[in-house]
This record gives sequence, structure tokens and C-alpha cells, in this order.
Amino acid sequence: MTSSSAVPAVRTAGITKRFGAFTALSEVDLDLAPGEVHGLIGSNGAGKSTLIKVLCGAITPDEGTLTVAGDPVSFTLPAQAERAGITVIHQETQLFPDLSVADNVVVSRPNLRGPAGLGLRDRRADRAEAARLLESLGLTIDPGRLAGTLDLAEKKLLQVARALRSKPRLLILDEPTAALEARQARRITTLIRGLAADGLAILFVSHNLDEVLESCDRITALRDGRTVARLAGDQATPHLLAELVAGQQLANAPDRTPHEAGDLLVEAELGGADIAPTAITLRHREVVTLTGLLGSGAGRYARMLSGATRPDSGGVRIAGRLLRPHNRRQAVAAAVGFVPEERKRDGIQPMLSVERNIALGDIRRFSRFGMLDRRKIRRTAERLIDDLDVRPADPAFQAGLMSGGNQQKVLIARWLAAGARVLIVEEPTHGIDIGAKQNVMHQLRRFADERGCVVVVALEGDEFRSITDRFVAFRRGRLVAELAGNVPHADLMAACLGTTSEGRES
Amino acid sequence: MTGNPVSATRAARRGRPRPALEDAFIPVLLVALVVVLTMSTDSFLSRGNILNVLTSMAILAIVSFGQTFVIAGGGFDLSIGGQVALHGVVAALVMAATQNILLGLLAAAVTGVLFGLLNGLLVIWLKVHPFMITLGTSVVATGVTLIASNSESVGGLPPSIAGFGVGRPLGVPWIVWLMVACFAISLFLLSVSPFGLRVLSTGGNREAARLAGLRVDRTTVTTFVIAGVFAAVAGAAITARLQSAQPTVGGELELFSVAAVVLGGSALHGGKASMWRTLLGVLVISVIQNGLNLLGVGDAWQAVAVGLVFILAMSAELLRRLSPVRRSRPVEPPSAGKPDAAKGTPAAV
Amino acid sequence: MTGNPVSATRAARRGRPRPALEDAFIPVLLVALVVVLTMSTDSFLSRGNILNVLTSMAILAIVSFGQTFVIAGGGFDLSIGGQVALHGVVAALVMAATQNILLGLLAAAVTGVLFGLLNGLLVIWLKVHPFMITLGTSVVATGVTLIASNSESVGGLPPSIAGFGVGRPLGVPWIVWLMVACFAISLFLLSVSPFGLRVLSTGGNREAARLAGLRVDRTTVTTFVIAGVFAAVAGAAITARLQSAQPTVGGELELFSVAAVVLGGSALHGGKASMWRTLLGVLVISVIQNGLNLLGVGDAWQAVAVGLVFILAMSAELLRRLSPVRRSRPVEPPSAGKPDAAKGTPAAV
Amino acid sequence: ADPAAEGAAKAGTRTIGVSFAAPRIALYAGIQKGIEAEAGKLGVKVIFTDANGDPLKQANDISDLIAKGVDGILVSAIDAKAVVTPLADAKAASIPVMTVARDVADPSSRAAFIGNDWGKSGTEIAEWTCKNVGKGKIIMIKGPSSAPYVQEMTKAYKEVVGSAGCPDMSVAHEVNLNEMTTEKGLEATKASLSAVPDAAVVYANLDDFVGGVIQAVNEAGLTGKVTVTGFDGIPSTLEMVRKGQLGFEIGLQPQKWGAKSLQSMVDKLDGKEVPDKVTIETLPFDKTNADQLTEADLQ
Ligand SMILES: Nc1ncnc2c1ncn2[C@@H]1O[C@H](COP(=O)(O)OP(=O)(O)OP(=O)(O)O)[C@@H](O)[C@H]1O
Ligand SMILES: Nc1ncnc2c1ncn2[C@@H]1O[C@H](COP(=O)(O)OP(=O)(O)OP(=O)(O)O)[C@@H](O)[C@H]1O
Ligand SMILES: [Mg+2]
Ligand SMILES: [Mg+2]
Repeated sequence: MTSSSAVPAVRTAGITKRFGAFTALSEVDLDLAPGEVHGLIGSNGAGKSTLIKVLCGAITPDEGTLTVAGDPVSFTLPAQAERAGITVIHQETQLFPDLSVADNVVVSRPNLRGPAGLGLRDRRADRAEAARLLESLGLTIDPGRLAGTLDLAEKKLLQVARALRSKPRLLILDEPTAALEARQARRITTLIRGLAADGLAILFVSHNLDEVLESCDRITALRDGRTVARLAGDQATPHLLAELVAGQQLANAPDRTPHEAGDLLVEAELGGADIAPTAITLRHREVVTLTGLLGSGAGRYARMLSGATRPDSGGVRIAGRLLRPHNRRQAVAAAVGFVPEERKRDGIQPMLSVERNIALGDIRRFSRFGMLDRRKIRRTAERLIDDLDVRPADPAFQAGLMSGGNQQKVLIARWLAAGARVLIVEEPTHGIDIGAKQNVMHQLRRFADERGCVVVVALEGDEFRSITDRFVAFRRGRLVAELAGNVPHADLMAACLGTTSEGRES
Repeated sequence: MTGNPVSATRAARRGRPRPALEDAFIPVLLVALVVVLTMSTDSFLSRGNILNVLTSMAILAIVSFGQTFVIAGGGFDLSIGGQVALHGVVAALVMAATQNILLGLLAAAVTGVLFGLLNGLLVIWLKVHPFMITLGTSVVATGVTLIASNSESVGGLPPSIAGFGVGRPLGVPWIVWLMVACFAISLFLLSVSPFGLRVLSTGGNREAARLAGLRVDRTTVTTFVIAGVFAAVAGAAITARLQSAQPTVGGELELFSVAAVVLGGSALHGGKASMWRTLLGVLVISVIQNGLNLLGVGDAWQAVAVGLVFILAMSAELLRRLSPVRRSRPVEPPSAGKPDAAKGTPAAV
Repeated sequence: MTGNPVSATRAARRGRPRPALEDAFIPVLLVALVVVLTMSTDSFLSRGNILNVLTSMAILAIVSFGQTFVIAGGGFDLSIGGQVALHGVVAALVMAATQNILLGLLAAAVTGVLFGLLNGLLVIWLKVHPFMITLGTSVVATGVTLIASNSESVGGLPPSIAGFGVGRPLGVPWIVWLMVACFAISLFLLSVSPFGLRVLSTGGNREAARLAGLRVDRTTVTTFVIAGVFAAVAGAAITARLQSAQPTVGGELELFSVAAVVLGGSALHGGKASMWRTLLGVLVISVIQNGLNLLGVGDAWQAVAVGLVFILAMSAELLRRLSPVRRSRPVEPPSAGKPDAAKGTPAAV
Repeated sequence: ADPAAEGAAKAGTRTIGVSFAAPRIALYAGIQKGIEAEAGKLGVKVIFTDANGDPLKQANDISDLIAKGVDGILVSAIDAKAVVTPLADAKAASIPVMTVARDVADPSSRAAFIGNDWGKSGTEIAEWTCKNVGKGKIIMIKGPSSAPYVQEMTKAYKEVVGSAGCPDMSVAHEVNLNEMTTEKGLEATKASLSAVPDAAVVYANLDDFVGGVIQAVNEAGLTGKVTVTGFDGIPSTLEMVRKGQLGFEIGLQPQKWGAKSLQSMVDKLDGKEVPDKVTIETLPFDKTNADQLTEADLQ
């Protein structure tokens, strides 16, 4: 857009935000022009979400100024920012699960009818408007459905619809594509480009650097709350961006070394809710990646495998021993560790210390004479914290306050401490930055090499190519292909999509 | 998504709220109760007894409407019983002093608003669970009531108030009309006016509501004020009915109003509520009590029966879980502990 | 991550639980109360009165220890008051019938376990909020108590029980020793044994605990059983102290036990609790009541004072928010509604 | 209203502790007023505690009074059996105890009982009912079944009703209420009238029920067809008797009762002889003599 350099839609100057003694943002300058997609990148905890909260009035900065269309403003409430034309789609999905889709769209300003001031809601108008907005995003869903029943991508699009309803001048999207499969993510990025073409200013946050490269006109990189780079989209390279985020030269991913698989460890044959009975075997020293589109059943299969959910048929044999289905306790006793997709929600004990989180996998091992063996817990935790490079390296730190990547490591540590031999991990890289990602990959590979085997479940299976021995592709609740770790990307995609390998660019 | 045939089918199968087995449970329970009572007593369906049920449910119904707003908005009001006594005494004291009924009602309304404000402001300022806050204010209310009334019932009301005690416009006791009016207003506020949407979204996901630009604090305070006003209406109604104010009235109202709301099927943690459901909940409680009275069942057995019906009614949840639609959604509600507790409790840490 | 030196420093500064202003609030309040009462009465710090305070707090303390387990595990027990009366009556009836104290105590313990089992199983089967479940069972308990006791106090106990009423081993009333014993057991279970870690995990994040392989349902049931047993201990103790069982005893215990737990600073929604805090909470409540009795403050003003102290104590939360470290965490605790949507409540999306 | 607050330690001033069962019922409120007034005259300090119906709290309250070192304690026992331990403590501390209105099971644990002859009152009410109604079914709305006054009055009442002297009357329905409030009285009466629609008499065991009973009769459209009798004689009942809403009342004159209680305690402390049982005077009234009374007579 040619007009982009004229008057910035929104500009910040010298924004500083402290949380107690900790400085989350330090003198951040940013200008966002109409018609431009502006990428914001940075490691976990760099301050991206904090900056966005400043922009939308959810928190007030300690220093610095904010101008909208040239006029200085200061927001104390999100409502004020919204009135000034700044709308945000937050990182955490912000929906009302018990309200209908239409109500979710119009929530801040429902349509009214009847004489002014009487305040009668016009539900028909609400529905019509919601349906219209959603359709313009390419989504046809019944506006009367409860929002809680939508899937993740639908929820994100619902939020976009709500955001567009207020006709913003700046639309901010905080990691809108995290947890979406590639094609859905592409929908969102395409949508963003389209909106920018209509003259909106867009601020786009993502850990997926390819996505950022592809869709952004300009890119700002934050590190430790400071701006470390401002680039035009065409100056950026994947390598440069990765370095900006990680803050250091990244070691190249190690070349895949073939691992010879060991003895048979796990035999499973499971069927369940919309999953056809499917057999899988796992051997020592194997990393197996289950992949497929959203809802393909890979995740559901892995959860049945781990004992987290109940299969309708079949069972799991670990080292020859048959497990009772849907019994995490027995699975744990048979050394099956499980790290769920939403680690914050389903994995971490937020109020307990790191060491207690680690001890939780096998409390009995950490008890003596009916008492918790605090010294043993402490020693084990210290060793694992050191081993996995958990930050902060403090066994007494409250786990709920850690960053996502470190929580991930604590959960892996839990299963190491419990002596697990099979580790089932769902989406281990969701929401963590590229540096942490490398570390987690490394740990998973090491786990397989030293302990037993690892099952990774990922929408983007390709991401785990460097550590994967075998891919298992699911589609519509069926196992459709087992592929070697070095299978070409296109073949993997084809298996997931059910097309032939030429059907899709890489 | 559009491109994904699986999700489209899935969407069609799930999602749209449809009248489910579990939602029919309480109505069916009510019908069953009515049938059983009609068979086993000869007066249950008599005109007199129906009016009787309506009359005795009125007070609980009125405060439960207020409680519905508070709960829908994610709160909890344990001070309702204490407030009913307080506002009733205030009404009586002012009426006795001025011999003016209207002034008395006005005074009760004012204290209702003030007490609701107090509750609401403490909740949003202290950010402690409303359960604790309103437990505290409830104890204070009880004390103030006893002080104001000198621990005695307050009489000396204007003689014309006796009319309310026995008045029956169109053959229906005025207290029933009052309940109907309160119901209509509540229904309008919750389901027809935009305010209802604000309450439900605040209760459904407070942070999301805040970020969507809603004034969640104001909404929270307003729900408590509404509860206060309804408590004042109930208090004044009791005063009129008994032609004196009783400082000890209302003891069970707080828990039973919560029970009525939840029994009807609204969510204890907010975000999902309807006035019809609350009305249903109140009806179930009142019909049971009336029926047991007719059957000549003593207080003690009544308590047992009421408790059992409570538990039975909650088994609707069991049906819900057994119903095939949601069966295989494992990660959904973490069972026992705190489905709601977690939600309803902000900073109580 | 790896290359980020800031995060290490930051971590050291935040996160690590340190004795904060807000955690000192209740102890400071207690000390202030003691100082004021010592100055304004001449008997507060007398040996007799200290024993007096300990004696009168014992029952509340014992049931509050049980409540602490339930709350720490993410539950909520409103039936505790009803249970105290029920188990007390059971103990008395059995003692009166057999003239054997031990059999009576055993009977109370058995009903305590059974009632706790009932609560716990209903909670995990029906998957309804324990608030509602235990409200229901509490009403049932009250009814059963009245039926069993014929609404009268149960006397005719073996004469030797009188010894308990007046016995003072080492100059301290036996009921105080009983409280100390219960405290020691509770402290061990919650803080030293692995069971405590299971309870706190179940209460802190039920789904995470399940996926970590803990038997969360069993843990939940066990917490309710513990509460039942402590209620039985309290009921039997009251029976011994009053040398008769009172079917109407215990009315306020459920709310006050919750209040004591939370007042001490444990989390109402579970996952964070300590017996010391509960003890502190009970102490505050009992010292206030004793002090006001010594000052000759009437019942009504006592209620006002207790309520105000409640609210004051909750202002500790206000301090917490004002303390610089956490000051501006807007996303953290939304007031009324439901903050930890992320935590225990997946369905909240 | 609280003379004890400022320095009970002042030498020479006596402090009397009072532990009431439930001062929120009208009778006890009246007794409390009587004690307060008398305390002013006698120059003693009084500390009131309120157990609000909870026997355990009453035991704790009495312990507090003992710890405080009062000179004497007036108790109205919530439960006749329950306050054994604190009364034993009082005895050990040589603090005299007298019971008011509700006695304890073990008479040796107190110095005196200041109360009414409940049986006599029950008989009086029954005789009035037989004489003035003579025929029909009776509903009894009573206090807690464990309270001695309820038991004794019921027993005496039933001995008259249905006896040879009064053959046409019978008790058709009885309710015991643990909460003594107007509201409960209203609910219970409505329910009873549903069960016994042709009742001729409602016997209200105490005046805290009476307002509710009358309202219930009213709401049932039975005004004039049902005769209500009360007990306690709180001042507001005078007007009801005059209007004919209430047939018969026995005034207990609670303030005089309170005064007498405190007087007895002071006498005892002064070393005077106090009888084991101090019986108070009662004041029965119906329409025939209501006009000669004033509310002050009922205080
Ligand atoms: N209210 C708060 N109080 C204290 N520290 C906070 C608060 N909010 C954020 N922080 C800290 O500020 C830093 C920046 O957080 P922010 O959420 O902005 O990171 P981010 O760049 O969005 O990371 P991610 O990629 O993981 O989303 C983090 O270290 C976080 O722990
Ligand atoms: N049994 C089911 N029937 C219909 N929809 C389901 C079912 N289970 C999950 N879904 C929906 O499918 C979507 C993806 O869910 P989920 O992550 O559980 O699938 P999955 O089997 O793990 O597949 P993926 O490989 O994508 O993880 C979600 O929107 C979820 O609500
Ligand atoms: Mg972020
Ligand atoms: Mg999945």
C-alpha cells in the first residue's frame, strides 16, 4: 500500500512496563500503518502479549505515549481502545461457551429494537448480522449454536468476526494460528492479507516464522522487552528471524542419524469414538510421530493409548503386560508417561512447587515410612532441573508462574523421575519459542535413546522430522499410512490429506 | 471448517442445543410429584391449595429471582436471608414512625440498594470470593437487624396495611401478584434486555467480557443491587403479611434460593441461567413441602424428603453424562472437585 | 530460553514464595486483638480465660481440620454441622442403650465414615458441585437426627462419662487435648504424608492429577470421609461435654468452618491449604467471641463485630493486590466471576 | 444498656451474668428489660450473653462468665440436661446459679428456680377453651417438644380437654416447632388448617406464634370460625384480644419476672433466704377483662 508511510494508524513511543522489579517492556517504539500487516516476533516472555495489552488498554504502561491517527491517547479500559478503533484477538481464546454464536459476536453491543430507550434486544438482527459476518470470513455455522461446541479454528474465526464488527482501524492478532493445522492457519493469514488490502492496519504475532515471512510487510522483533530489530518483510530471511528470536546463533538441527530400533515395547490395538480399531507397535529407542489434520484422530488415539480416555475396544500391552483400559494409574505403574496438549490446563499443578510437580508421577517412590521423603525429592528435582535446563533452576519455584516451555520441561522431568519408559507427548512445541523448541526436541530424542520410546502427536508432524524414526498418519479416525522418518514432506502431507503427492505444494 | 467434511458433519451432530433428556428431568420430576400428590391427597389440586402453594412459594421465589442474577453474573449471595430480615425491619420501623406505608416501602428499597451496593463493591474491591464477602455482610446484617429491632418483632404499623395481609385482587392473594410482577421484571431483564447479555457474559467468562469492552465491575455490582432490591421487596412483603417485622425471619432463604436456582438447571458458576428454570426450582421445593404438609408428614421426615429430592434432582447431571452425545469427551469437566469452584473463585488464594 | 539470562534473575525475584505482607495480616490481626483485649479487660490473659478460649474453640477447630482436607481437595462440605448433631445423637443413643462409652464412640465413628462415604461418592458419581450435594445430605442429616432423637435431647448416658465433662489432665480440659490430637494428626496427614500431596494436587488441578496417575476420585472420597470422622469426633465430644446429645447443635459450624479455613488464607477453590492457617482462622473467630463476651457486648453487636472482622480479614487480599510485586496483573484475578477458567475448568474455553 | 462494659472491677459493685436461651423471643426480651431496669435500681452490673438456641454456645457462654469472675449467674437452660459441666464449674468457683423460666434437670446444681407453674397455666387455658368453645377439634402449635414448659402445659391441657367435664373437644393435630417465630407459626398453622379444615380452636403455645396463627386463620378465610388462644401475654396481644382475633391469653409479665429474678439473686448474695422455687404471678385475660388492662400491665 502506498499510503502506508503517511499517518500511522497507531504509534507507540518509549513504552515501558514494569511488573514489580521486573521490566516486561522497555522503551518500545512501534508504528502501524493502514493497509500494512506488521509482524511481531520474539521468544516466550519477550513481551509481545504485554505490548498488545498496552495497545488495547488492558494494562496501563508506566512510561511512554500512544497516538492514534496522530492524536495522543491514554486508555484505562479496553472499551476506550475499542472506541478508538483498536481491536484485539487475544492469545487465549476469549469466548463465552454457554452463549450462542450470535450472542458472542454482538456481546458488547447487541442490536436493539422498539422505541429508543426501551432496550429490547433484537435477536433476529443479531443472528442475521452474525451470520453475515461469519460468511464474509468463509464460515457457515448456525448462529444459534453454543460457542462452546465450536472447534478451535471456528472459535478463532468467531473472534475475528466479533473484532470486525466494531470496524476497527487496527486489528491485533496474538498468535491466532497457534494450535491450528496448516490449512486453517493459511485461511487466517489469507484473511489477514485481505483485511489489510481493505485498509486495516494489522499487528500479527506468531511463533511460526515462515508464516510471518510470508504474510508481513514489516517485522518487529522483541527480546527481553526491548526492540531488537525492525525489518521490511523483504529484508528478512528465515535464518535471520530465527536468530532474532533465539537471541543467539542456533545450532543447525542435527542431521537425522538412523537409530536401530530395539525390542518390542508396546503393542496396542484400540478403537473408540469415531476411531476405527487400529493396531500400533512401538520398539525401544523409537520416536514415533502420530500426525494428521485437526480431528483426524491421532490425538484421540494417543490419549486412549496413554490410558487418559476410554477406548471402546481393544487394549494396550506394555512389555507383554496387558493394561486395564482408561486407567492412568495402571499405565503410570507400567511406566507410561503422558504430557497432554494443554499442559497448563491438564498437566501442571499450578500451585505446587516445581519439585512437587516432578514428584507427582510416582509419589510412592518419593515416600518412606508413610512420609514424603523431602530430601530425595529435592535431590531428584535438582538433578533433573540441571539436566533439562529448567529455568528458573529453583526446585521450590511455584510451577504455575513458569513460562510454557519450562512447564513442558517440568512435565518431562516428572516422567523421567517416575522412571517412565514410554512417553506420550501431545503437541510438545505449541506456544513455545524456537530456542525452547530445540531443547525439547533434544530431550525427547534423548528420552527415547536412553529410556524406551516416545510418541509425539502433532498436527505439523514435519516439524519433528529431525527426531522421528517413524511417522503414523491418521485421517478421519483411521490409520492411513506408516512412513519412515525420512519420507519426503510431500508424501507425508499427501497421506494426511488423502491426495496424491503432486496435489500440494510444499 | 468448510474445507473439512469431517468437522462439518460433526458440527451438525453436536452443538445446537436441543431439548435433551437431562433438561426435561426437573419438569418431569415436577409432573410426577403433582400426579403422586393428586392421587394420594384429596385436596392437592383444589383451587384453595394451589393458591396456598403459590402463596407460600412467593417469598422464596422473589429472592431466588435476585439470586439468579447474582449467580448468572458469576457471583453468589449468602446475605439474602439476612437482608430480608433487615429490610423488613427497616420498612416496619419507618412505617411505625411515620404511619405512612409508602415511606416504609421506600426506606426498605433504599436499604436494599445500599446493601446490594455494599456487597457488590466489596466483591469487586476485595476480589475475594463472594461467598466469603456475603457471609460476612450477612452476619453484619443479622446484628444490625437485632440492634434496630431491639431483638423484638416490630409492630405498630399503620392499620391500613392489614389490607395487604388479606387482600385478594381477582381472587388471588396480593403476594402472588407481587411474585408474578417480580418474575415479569426479572424475565425481561435477563432475557429481553441487553443487560441480561451483559450479566451472562460476565458470568460466563469475566476476562473475555472485560476485554470485549464490557464494564464487568459495574455489571457485578448491579446484580448484587438487584438481589438487594428483591430482598427488600421480600422483606416488606413479609412485614405486610405478618403485620409486623420479624428480626429472625429468612434464615433458610439464602441456601434455598441458591438451591432453587441450581435445581432449575442454571450453572452454579455463572454464565448460564434462565428465570423459568429458577421458577421451576422454586416450584419443586414448594410443592414438595406443601405435599408433605398435606400428607401430614412431620418436620423431620419433611427434611429427609426435601434432601432426597435435592439429591435426586442433581442426578439430572448423571443423565447428562450418560447421554450418548457427550459421552466421549474425556477432557471435559474434571469431575468432582471443582468444576465450578475453580471458576467461581477468583482471588481467594 | 537457554540463552536468556534475564529469566533466571526474574525468577529469583518473583515466584519463590516468601513471607509477604498479606500472609502476615491474620497473625497481626490476632496479635492486635489480643493486645486490645488484654488492655480493655482484666481477665483476658488469665490462665482461666486462655483455657476457656481453647475449650470453646475446640469443636469448631476439630471440624475445621476436616473441612480443610475437603477444601484443599477441591471440595466443600456444608453437611458438617448436620453431621455433628447426627453423630453426637448416634453416640448418645448407643451409649444410653448399651451403657458402654466405647461402643458409643465406635458407633459415631462408623456413621461418620459412612456419611463421609455417602458425600464423597455422590460428589464423584453425580459430578455436581459439592456445595449442592452436601447441602442436600445436610438437610437429610438434620431430618434423620430429629427422627432418631425424637427431637429431644438424648440423655441417660453412662455416669462415667461425666468424668470427661470435668476432667482436666495436666490442668487442661480434655477437650483441648482432643483438639491438639486432632491437629497433630491433620498436620501429619496434610504436610508430612504423601496423602497430603495427593489432596493438594487433586484440589489444585484435578485433571492434571488424574493424568499424572493419581486416584483423584478415591482422594476426593477420602477427604469427605476424613471430614465425616472429624465431625463424629466433634459430635461425640459435644455429647460428652453436655452429657447429653443435642439434636439442634452445630447449626453454624459449616459456614464458620469454611470461614475459618479461608480466613487463615487457604484457597477456597482448593490446592493450597495448611493446618496452621486453619488453626489461626479458628483462633481469630474464637478470640473475638470470647473477648466480646468478656466486654459484655451483647449478642447483636457481637454479630456486627464478627462480620466486620471477617470483612477486614478478607482485606488481606486487598493488601495482596496492592503489594508491588503483583500489583498490575490485570489478567490474573478477575474479581467476582471466574478467574482460573484456565485452571480447573476446561469447559470454560 | 450495658453497664458492665466500663470496669466491672470497681470494688463493691456486683456483677451478675445472664445466659439466655433465646432472647429473640418476646418473653425473654421482656425478661431482659426487667433485669436491666432492676439492675439500675439495685446498682448491680449485668452481663448478658445469648446462645441463640445453641446448647454448646450456652455452655461456652457460662464458662466465659465464670472466667470473667461474675458474682452470680442467671441461666435459662436451652436444654435441661446440657449445662451440667459449666454449672459444676460454677459450683466449684462458688458462684451461685439460679435458673429462670427453664430449669435444669439436676436441681442440686442451682440455688433456685424462678418460674411459672406451667401445668396450672395449661389447665387454665384448657378450661377457658372448654367453657367458651365447648365443642370441636383443636390444633396445637407448640414449642420444642423437649422444653419442659411445652411438655407440662401439653400434659395439663390434655387432661382437661376431652375429659368428662369437656367431652366434645379433642386434639386433632399437634405440631412442635423448634424455631419460635411468627413465620413458622404462620406456615405451621396453614399446613394444619389444610389437614384439619374444620378445626374450631388453635392453641398457640407462645405469643411468638400468635401473629402468624391469626394471619393464617385470616388467609384461610376462617376468621370468626376459629378461636385462637395464646400464652405469654406480650403487650401487643391486648389489642388482638380486644378485637376478638385472640380468645384467651395468660400474661406472664416478663419485666416483673426479670426484676424478681435479679432481686432473688441479689437477696441470695446478701445472704437472705431464697426458696428453692420462686413462682411468678400470672395475669389471665380475655375480652371480658381486656378493657380494664393497659399494655403497661402486661410488661
Ligand atoms: N501481570 C504480570 N505480572 C508479572 N509478570 C508478568 C505479568 N504479565 C506478564 N509478565 C511477564 O512479562 C513477560 C512478558 O510476557 P508476555 O506474555 O508479554 O510474553 P510473550 O512475548 O507474549 O510470550 P509468549 O510467546 O509465551 O506468549 C513474561 O516474563 C511474563 O512472565
Ligand atoms: N468424538 C468426537 N466426535 C466429534 N468431534 C470430536 C470428537 N472428539 C473430538 N472432536 C473434535 O475434534 C476436534 C479435534 O479434537 P481432537 O484434538 O480431540 O482430535 P484428535 O483426535 O486429537 O485429532 P488431532 O490429531 O487433530 O489432535 C475438536 O474440535 C474436538 O471437539
Ligand atoms: Mg504471548
Ligand atoms: Mg488434538
